[in-house]
Amino acid sequence: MAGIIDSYIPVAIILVVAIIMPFITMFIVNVLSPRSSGETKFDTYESGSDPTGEARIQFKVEYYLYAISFVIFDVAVLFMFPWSVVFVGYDIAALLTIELLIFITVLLFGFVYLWKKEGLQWEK
Amino acid sequence: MNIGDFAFLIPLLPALAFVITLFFGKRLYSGGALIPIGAIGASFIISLLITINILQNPDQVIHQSVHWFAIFNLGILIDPLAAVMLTMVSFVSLLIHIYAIGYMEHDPAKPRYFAETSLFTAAMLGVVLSDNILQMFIFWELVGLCSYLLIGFWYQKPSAAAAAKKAFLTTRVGDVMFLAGIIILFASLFQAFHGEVPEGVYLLQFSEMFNHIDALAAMNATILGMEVSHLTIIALLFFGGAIGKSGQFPLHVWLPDAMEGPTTVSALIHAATMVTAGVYLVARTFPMFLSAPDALIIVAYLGGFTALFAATMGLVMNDIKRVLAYSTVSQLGYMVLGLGMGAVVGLEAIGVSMFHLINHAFFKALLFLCAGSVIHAIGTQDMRQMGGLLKAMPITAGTMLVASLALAGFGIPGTSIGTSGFFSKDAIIETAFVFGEYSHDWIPYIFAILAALLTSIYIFRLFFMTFTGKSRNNAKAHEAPSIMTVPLLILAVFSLVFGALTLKPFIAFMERTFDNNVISLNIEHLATLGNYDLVLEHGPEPLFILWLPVIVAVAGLLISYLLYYKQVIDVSKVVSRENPVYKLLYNRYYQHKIFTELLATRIVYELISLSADYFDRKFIDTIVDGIGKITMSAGNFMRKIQTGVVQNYVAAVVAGVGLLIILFRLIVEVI
Amino acid sequence: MIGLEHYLILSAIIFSIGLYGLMTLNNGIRLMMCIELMLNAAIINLVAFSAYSHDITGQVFALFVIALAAAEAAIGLAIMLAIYRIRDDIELNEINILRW
Amino acid sequence: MEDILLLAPEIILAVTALVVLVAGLYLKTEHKVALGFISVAGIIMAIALTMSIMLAKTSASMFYDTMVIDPLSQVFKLVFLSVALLVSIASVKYVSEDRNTEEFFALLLLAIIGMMVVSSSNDLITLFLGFELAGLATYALVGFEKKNIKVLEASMKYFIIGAVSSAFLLFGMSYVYGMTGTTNIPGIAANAHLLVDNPIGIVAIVMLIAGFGYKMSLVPFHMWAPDTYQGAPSVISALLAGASKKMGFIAAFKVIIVALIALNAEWQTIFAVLAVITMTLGNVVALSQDSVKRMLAYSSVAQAGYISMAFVVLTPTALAGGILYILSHAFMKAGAFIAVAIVGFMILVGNKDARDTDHIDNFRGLSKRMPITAFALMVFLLALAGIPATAGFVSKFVLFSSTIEAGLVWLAVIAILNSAISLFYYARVIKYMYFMPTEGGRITEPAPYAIAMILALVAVLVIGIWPEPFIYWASEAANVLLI
Repeated sequence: MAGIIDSYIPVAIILVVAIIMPFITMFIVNVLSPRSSGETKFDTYESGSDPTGEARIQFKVEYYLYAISFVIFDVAVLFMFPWSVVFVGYDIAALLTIELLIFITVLLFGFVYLWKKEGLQWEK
Repeated sequence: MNIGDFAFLIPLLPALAFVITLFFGKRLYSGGALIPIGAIGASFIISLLITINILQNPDQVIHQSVHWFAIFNLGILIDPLAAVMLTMVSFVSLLIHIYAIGYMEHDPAKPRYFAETSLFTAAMLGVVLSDNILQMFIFWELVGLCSYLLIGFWYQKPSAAAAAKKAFLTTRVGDVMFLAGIIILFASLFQAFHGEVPEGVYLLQFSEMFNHIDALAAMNATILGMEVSHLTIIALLFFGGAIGKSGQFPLHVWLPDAMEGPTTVSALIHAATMVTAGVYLVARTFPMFLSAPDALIIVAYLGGFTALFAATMGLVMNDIKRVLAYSTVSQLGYMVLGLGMGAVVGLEAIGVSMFHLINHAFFKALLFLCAGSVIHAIGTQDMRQMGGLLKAMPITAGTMLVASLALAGFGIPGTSIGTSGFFSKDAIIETAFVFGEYSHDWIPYIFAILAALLTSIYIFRLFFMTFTGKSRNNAKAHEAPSIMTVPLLILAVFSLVFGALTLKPFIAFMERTFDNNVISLNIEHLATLGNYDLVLEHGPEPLFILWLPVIVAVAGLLISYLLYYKQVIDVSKVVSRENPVYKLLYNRYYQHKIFTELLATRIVYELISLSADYFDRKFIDTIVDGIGKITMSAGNFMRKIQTGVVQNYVAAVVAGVGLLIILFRLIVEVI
Repeated sequence: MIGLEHYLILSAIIFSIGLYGLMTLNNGIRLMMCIELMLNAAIINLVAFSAYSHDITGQVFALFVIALAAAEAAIGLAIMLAIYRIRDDIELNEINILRW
Repeated sequence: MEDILLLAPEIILAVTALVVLVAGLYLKTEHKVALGFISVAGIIMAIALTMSIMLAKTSASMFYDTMVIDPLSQVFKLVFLSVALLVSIASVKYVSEDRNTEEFFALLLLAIIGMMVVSSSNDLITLFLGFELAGLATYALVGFEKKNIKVLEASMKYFIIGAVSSAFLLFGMSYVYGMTGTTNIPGIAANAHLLVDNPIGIVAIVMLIAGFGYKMSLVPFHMWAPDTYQGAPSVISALLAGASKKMGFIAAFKVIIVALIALNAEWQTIFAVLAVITMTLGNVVALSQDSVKRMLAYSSVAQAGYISMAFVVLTPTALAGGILYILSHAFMKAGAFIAVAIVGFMILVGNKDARDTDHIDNFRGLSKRMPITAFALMVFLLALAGIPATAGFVSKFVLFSSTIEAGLVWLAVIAILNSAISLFYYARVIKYMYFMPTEGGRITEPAPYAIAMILALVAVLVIGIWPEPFIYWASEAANVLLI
């Protein structure tokens, strides 16, 4: 039991440091930084052109498309995990290989479709 | 080759004619009218030959059956009952089709008309020759569908479309009852077989149904604390179907409105097809009624009441076709009453009732065709604008007189002189007398005799208003072309002589319907199941009773003659002195209105007719409409639940799950 | 010791949070997040049952559900995006042309 | 390996879907009509194979007992494939000018594969996967016209309620798995006593009913259905009402009747309540609709109520009646929606920017403008109302009479009364088509639409006139459910 707890000591130290660190840095910044006050102080950018619009900008729509495509393929790979677990233990390697190839082929079709439909192009 | 092998052609030929006329009618003479006429003519000839065959040898009825699906079959059963019906339907329909060539001459939609009437006839023939009740129901619905299309034939008129819908939906109420009856019958029979039906036995065949009446009679259900035989439930549900189709109270409301179609369609509906289907259904399943306690008594009362009620309504109508419509309802009431008399006279009731059905078909078709001829000539249906047509249209007037005499039942008792209506209607009235004599229940008889008086009054009122007096219309009336008058004359001959020729043999023939090589039943035994005491031999009725219907008919004629021909009470003069302009413009019109309001209403109408009319319009219609309106507004309210906001839908799902869990919990507790 | 019932309670709470959100929130993306919460609650159930009954089926099921959830999110996002392109917002409570 | 061949219909459809998808990339928009033909060919092959497997009465289980082939599965596969055939034929016209044709057909085929997997599944995992595959594909199909806000709204509602319901379903399944320790359906049936008297068991069953009830559109889980059916493209509404809804029934048959038969006393009562509420609400609300598609949607809700009576009665005849009803309803409803699609096409020919093409006013005088469509639609509506010589009558008759036979007269009476009400709103459309004047001229139906509609018409009439083989196979399928 003691061994397990011992092995977690480094983690505990990192945790403590991580919690303390932000406060320390904030304190140092507070002490070191110069201060001035004035109207321009509250502008988004003290120098340069006046900001227009809101600070909360929206992502480009393409970003979502990218994200969706990524998630789909990412999750599909998940199915290779059980496959690889089974692969070692049983003597049906040939069949399993064929099965995975079919799976990947189907995924490939999806990929080709996405590509050809210009789903991977950032600028259209 | 036996003629019976061609039986399947009887409904098939008109059905084929429907298809051909629908697609090629436009290019043919008179909208392809000749095709349905040929087809129905052929059906008529086959039916007639079969009828003659069966007449000669009533033991050999025609029965053919093929497997359909599961434990159902398709089949043809032509026994005396069906044979007579088939002949009548095809014959009357044939004449009406011929007449329609002239009547529909100027209508652009002739092909559609002839196609639909042909299908209508085919469906009715199908109803008649079905050997099982499911197939009968299928044709029954087809009849309803065709009536919907035909009543709404002139759909440019909103009233026609509304009438079509009313007819369809009102009869559907009856149809639903009929279907429920079939389903209960099927389930009960299935139970009687303990779920194991041998190969080749089709439960819903009439013969099979009748063979298991004993088993059905043994089954009881508890409704509102009362033990009711399954048989009574089934029989009354079947009767519900008949009420809808045959326009019995309170589902008669569609019939008068059904006048919105062409007059030939009205003739077809009222005489040959459709309305007779209900009476036929009861006659066909008569053994079930006979063995169901109380069923026949209810039938008798409802029929009698309808006969009287509709006759009072007929008195106040001014539309010529509406008078005839109420007359049909009233006469159908007689037929149903006749069937109900089976409680005492047994199978004779079928003979009496069917005899009236056949005779009624002749003279009612004639009445409608005459009315059509009149309408064709002067272009209105309002009797207040008719009059004095006797000279212009002698043939129509003559045949109409014959039909009216037949409807009112003129004849000399004890001889074979008399119109067809005399023999058949008086037979029903006499049976009602027998019923009263043996069961000491005189109400049906009183209903019947009062209705006979009113019948005579309203039909001669119609005759005098239409054909006598001065013309109240500018249209130049002319006699119809011969294509229209020939059917009138043929029908007139039948209306005159058919009754005298055939009463006794007809009744004997009808009784063979349930005693032949396919269906053979022990009627006394069935009657004991239904707790009816049959009186199989009843002697000649007292002379007074034999004469009473005729006396009543003559009295009706006299009353009408005095009021509408002689105008012994001319109220118009009173009116004219006060308002000369009115006199000038609406002389006759006003006279009749005043007459109705001042005199007649005081005596008869206000007491009976108008209250009946009021009852009909306000109460029955309100109930029928009201149910519709309530459901509609319920629908309007409930649709608002659907807010269109998806979050609310989620809430509904959650609420549903919550309620179901509570319900489930309760069930677990209870069990 | 953490037992099966703790997982079940956790998953029930997460499921309920998801449901609550679905009924009260308006933004389409948030609704989809709530749906993901509900699916994940079910996944917790599956895995917990699987672990405590030493039966691998539940985890296989969970694996499939994860993939399905991703696909569902993809389609949902696509629909929300299409709505956004037309309406410039995805306040779902304002989309009620189809009703009654 | 032989077993795999029993799944040949699914494999063919999957390959067709991929081929269509990739082929679409290399075709110009005007040549994409070919994709429709490829899909139709694939579906016809699948139908032939499914039928041959069914007629051989093969029974097999495969993939470690997660999939089974039996009459039940094959009958339902044929229902799905027939609807898919109708929809894809009609869609040849519907998507003819769209540049995303390949997506449409691929999604359609995938949806059908999902439904077929459900009907073959013998395990909660495969069942859920198939359920979701069909669901996901149809979400996208409903939102196919992505520039049309109505379509998107329909899709959004369908998606949200669908996702919530699948969460419910999955949650219920997780409890069932936890209580019985297996996801195999016969295995659950063997261990179902563990669910009895267990509060979690109750929650699980209700959640399962909610999950399936959403696809079956039982009240109160039906709320999405009218909106979605109304908003979706008509051909897709045909798919939803004809096939997707039926998938809910087969899934419920498998999970509730087969797996949870031990609790039948409880869920029979629940289904009795749901059936009555569903048919009554559906019919009553349908009375006051002006949009024909919405009216059909409510009618479809009501029909789901009738079919649910099979759960309550639970005799072999009743289940056969329910399955027959499912089959008939698939054709009647799909046919009716395709007819509405034709009317929509007609209105759009007259006015490119017309909205609410399914409004009842657009059906005025249809018998003059498009007699074939008017006649077919009339037959479909009469069949839905249960007029004899149509499929609707036969299936209603079998279902209702089995209900009375089982002693549930009150339920049958409610159902019969309901079917009487239903005629009012069907008759209204017929009245508009046949008894209302119109100014519009005559228009010829596009061939693909007409072919699909006439196929459905023939099916409705054949089942109505010669129901013998259909009843036989429905009973064979029902026998699988009650061993």
